[in-house]
Amino acid sequence: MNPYLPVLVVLVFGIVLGAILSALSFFMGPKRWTKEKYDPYECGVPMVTSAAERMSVKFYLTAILFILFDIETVFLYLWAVSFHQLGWFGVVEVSVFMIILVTGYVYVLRRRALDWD
Amino acid sequence: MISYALFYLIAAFILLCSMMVVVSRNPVTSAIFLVTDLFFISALFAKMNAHFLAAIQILLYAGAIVVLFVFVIMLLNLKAEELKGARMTVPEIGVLIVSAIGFVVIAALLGADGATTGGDGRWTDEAITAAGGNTFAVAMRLFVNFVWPFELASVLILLAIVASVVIARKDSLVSSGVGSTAPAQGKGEKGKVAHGTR
Amino acid sequence: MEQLTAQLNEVLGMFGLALWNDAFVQVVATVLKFAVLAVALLQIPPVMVWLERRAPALMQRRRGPNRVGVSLGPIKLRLYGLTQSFADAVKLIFKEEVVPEGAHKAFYHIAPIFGVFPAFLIACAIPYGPPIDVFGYTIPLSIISVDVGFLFIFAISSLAVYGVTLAGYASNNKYSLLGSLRASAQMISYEIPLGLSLIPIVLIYGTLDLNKIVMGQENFWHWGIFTAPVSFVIFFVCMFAETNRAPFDLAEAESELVAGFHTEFNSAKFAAFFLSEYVAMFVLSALCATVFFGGWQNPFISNAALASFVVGILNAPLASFGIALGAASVTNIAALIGIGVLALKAGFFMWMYVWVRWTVPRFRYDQLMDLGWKFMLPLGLANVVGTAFVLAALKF
Amino acid sequence: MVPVEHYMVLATLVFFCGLAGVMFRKNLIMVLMSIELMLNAVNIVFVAASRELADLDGQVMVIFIITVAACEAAVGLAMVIALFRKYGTVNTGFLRMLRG
Repeated sequence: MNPYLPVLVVLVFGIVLGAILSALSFFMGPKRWTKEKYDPYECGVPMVTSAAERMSVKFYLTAILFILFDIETVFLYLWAVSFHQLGWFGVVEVSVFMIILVTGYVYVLRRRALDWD
Repeated sequence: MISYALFYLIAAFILLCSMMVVVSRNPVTSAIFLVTDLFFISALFAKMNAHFLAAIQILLYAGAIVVLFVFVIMLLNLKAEELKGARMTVPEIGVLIVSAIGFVVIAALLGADGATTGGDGRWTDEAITAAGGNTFAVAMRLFVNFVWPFELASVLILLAIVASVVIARKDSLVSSGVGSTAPAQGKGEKGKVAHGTR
Repeated sequence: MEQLTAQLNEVLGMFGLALWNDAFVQVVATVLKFAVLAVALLQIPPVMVWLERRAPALMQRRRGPNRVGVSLGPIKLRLYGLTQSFADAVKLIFKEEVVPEGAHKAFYHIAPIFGVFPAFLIACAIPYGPPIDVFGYTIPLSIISVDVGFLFIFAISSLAVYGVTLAGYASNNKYSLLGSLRASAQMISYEIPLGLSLIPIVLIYGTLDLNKIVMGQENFWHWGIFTAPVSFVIFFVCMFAETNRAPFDLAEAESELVAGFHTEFNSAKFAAFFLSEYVAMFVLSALCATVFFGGWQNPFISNAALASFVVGILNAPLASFGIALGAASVTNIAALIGIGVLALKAGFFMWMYVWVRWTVPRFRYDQLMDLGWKFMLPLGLANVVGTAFVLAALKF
Repeated sequence: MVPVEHYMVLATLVFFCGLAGVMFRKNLIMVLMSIELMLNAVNIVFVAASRELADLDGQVMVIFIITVAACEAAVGLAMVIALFRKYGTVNTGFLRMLRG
């Protein structure tokens, strides 16, 4: 059978286990409603503004560079699997690939795009 | 028998999630539906013995690109209710369904019978497993027959790095209105921007 | 009885299965193996909580919990507080669930699920021991044996970011939103060095499949830590960062953001996040043991030799009861030894988590991100290139 | 073995979901997400065809498609952020401002 059959079985069990665990106390726990209990936790200080408040752009830049370097990791995995058959040709080919990407990385460092203020 | 049932089950889930991605109001909801959609598409790839692509689909798409979408949505703190009128109205959904079914029917009528010619026919399942597994076969194919596209892919990634860093930086040239003609206008621009992000 | 099996076969035939044909055995084996693994994984958080209380206490020359025990009728068993954390787990289930008003209901309930199921999926991908043979069927001990091995673990663990992000987004709380963004930014920026650190291992052993890598580490000097030491250093650091632990636990540090992304989650949902964190810790420790310390191989004596030695000893007394342990039991005992060895190694790394937590101060957030982007990533790339050139020089 | 036409029909329907998202949604981020959906539909066609014709080029193409999709999403969202910073909104309603 397809080697991914166990993955399907475990996926279903994992989600069911997560759902049970997540919903357990909703059924088993008591339900006593008091106003203060349901305010989001602000170390006791009553909430001032709503949760929606601007975040710095740094998170966004990290996510972008994460994608672009993740692609590089995927190509390196592909090369790592076929390394022994490709020999020096593969090594040269991938080092050109990496040189181009390292220039991108150096550019990011010099533009200080990833400096957390 | 079971592979038919499995295919139709996965296909139904894929279509359901794709519809929900397009129709749902809150962008984060549609992002999460996109993740489940990608999960089922990677299940489809695994069913077709494209094991490497199934892993890549989850790793790159669901684990990186849609994370970027969720980050941007949280960064611009889009709320569902802010997007009044952003929902798809019922007639639009109707147009979607009619055009989709129509296209399929017309394609069937014109006798489009899917892909039947053109492949080199070497890589049957047995050949792939004999050659050392799907990942190894794809890797050899990529590094031997697609050398130039592989190098150009890295140039494309470099270009994307430079572009996104230039456009998205806080004081980048583009977003601070320097590109516009008169500096005074730039200041006005700044005023408007401040007002804009209330 | 025959009539029952005939009916059963007819029902199963509809699914392309038949009683005891290959696919049916695989499904049954998967379900049983997952049940055993799930029970084992559910025991880890309480034991780890006890260790987190007891070990730092002893390190700081104070007594941690040492009274609570179990009294089985007349016998008073003093377990040094171990059962305390099991009681905590039960308490967490019966506490009231307080959903903060303004919280996004759907994501509030989905976030713990997104946290738990990736942890269990990658826990199944690790080879726990050599294959066992039961009733003549040889069953591999890793529940999911896909030929993309690492990539499967790497892909599913990248889904854990959603559990964190959704938790922050769903609870209508400024601090947990900031905490979840910080935690997810940290997790993704340490995912690249984690991925890069495993590439030299694939280069050396030539395959992504974990079973084959453990086979490749038969000889003690071929263990991952000797062939790719720099990879071990990077992997070891990223292990802590990926699970928001020890020096990298800024996102849920008490002093910074109260409890980070899971501030608003209480009772069972908090237990779900707790469980997923500890299971992820166990999986990364087991992966580190599998890849760098020879998985279920013990250093110098091979498992089979050890098993046959043990069977040799057991046969003498058992002969009196008329039970002779055949070849099948040798492989089964070798498997048991393998599981024990891997558990020992993974336990050592779990101990490292606790040990490092109480010795190394916490990073500031910009130091943490700089370490990830400006030191780990170049080190990972250099390590890949270095290994490649060394291997190329040696082999071609 | 499921005939390849079924995969083609599935891919077409998913493609049309994406196309509708691009045309009818007013939020730029939703437009970009629908484009990702269309690219996934193309991926399904490629893998189905590569399995039907027993030729691996389809799967290699999917890897390049994912690379292009990632770069496109990265730069696209960078522009969306720049536009949000300039016009304060992400709805396509602000395009009317470009009129001379």
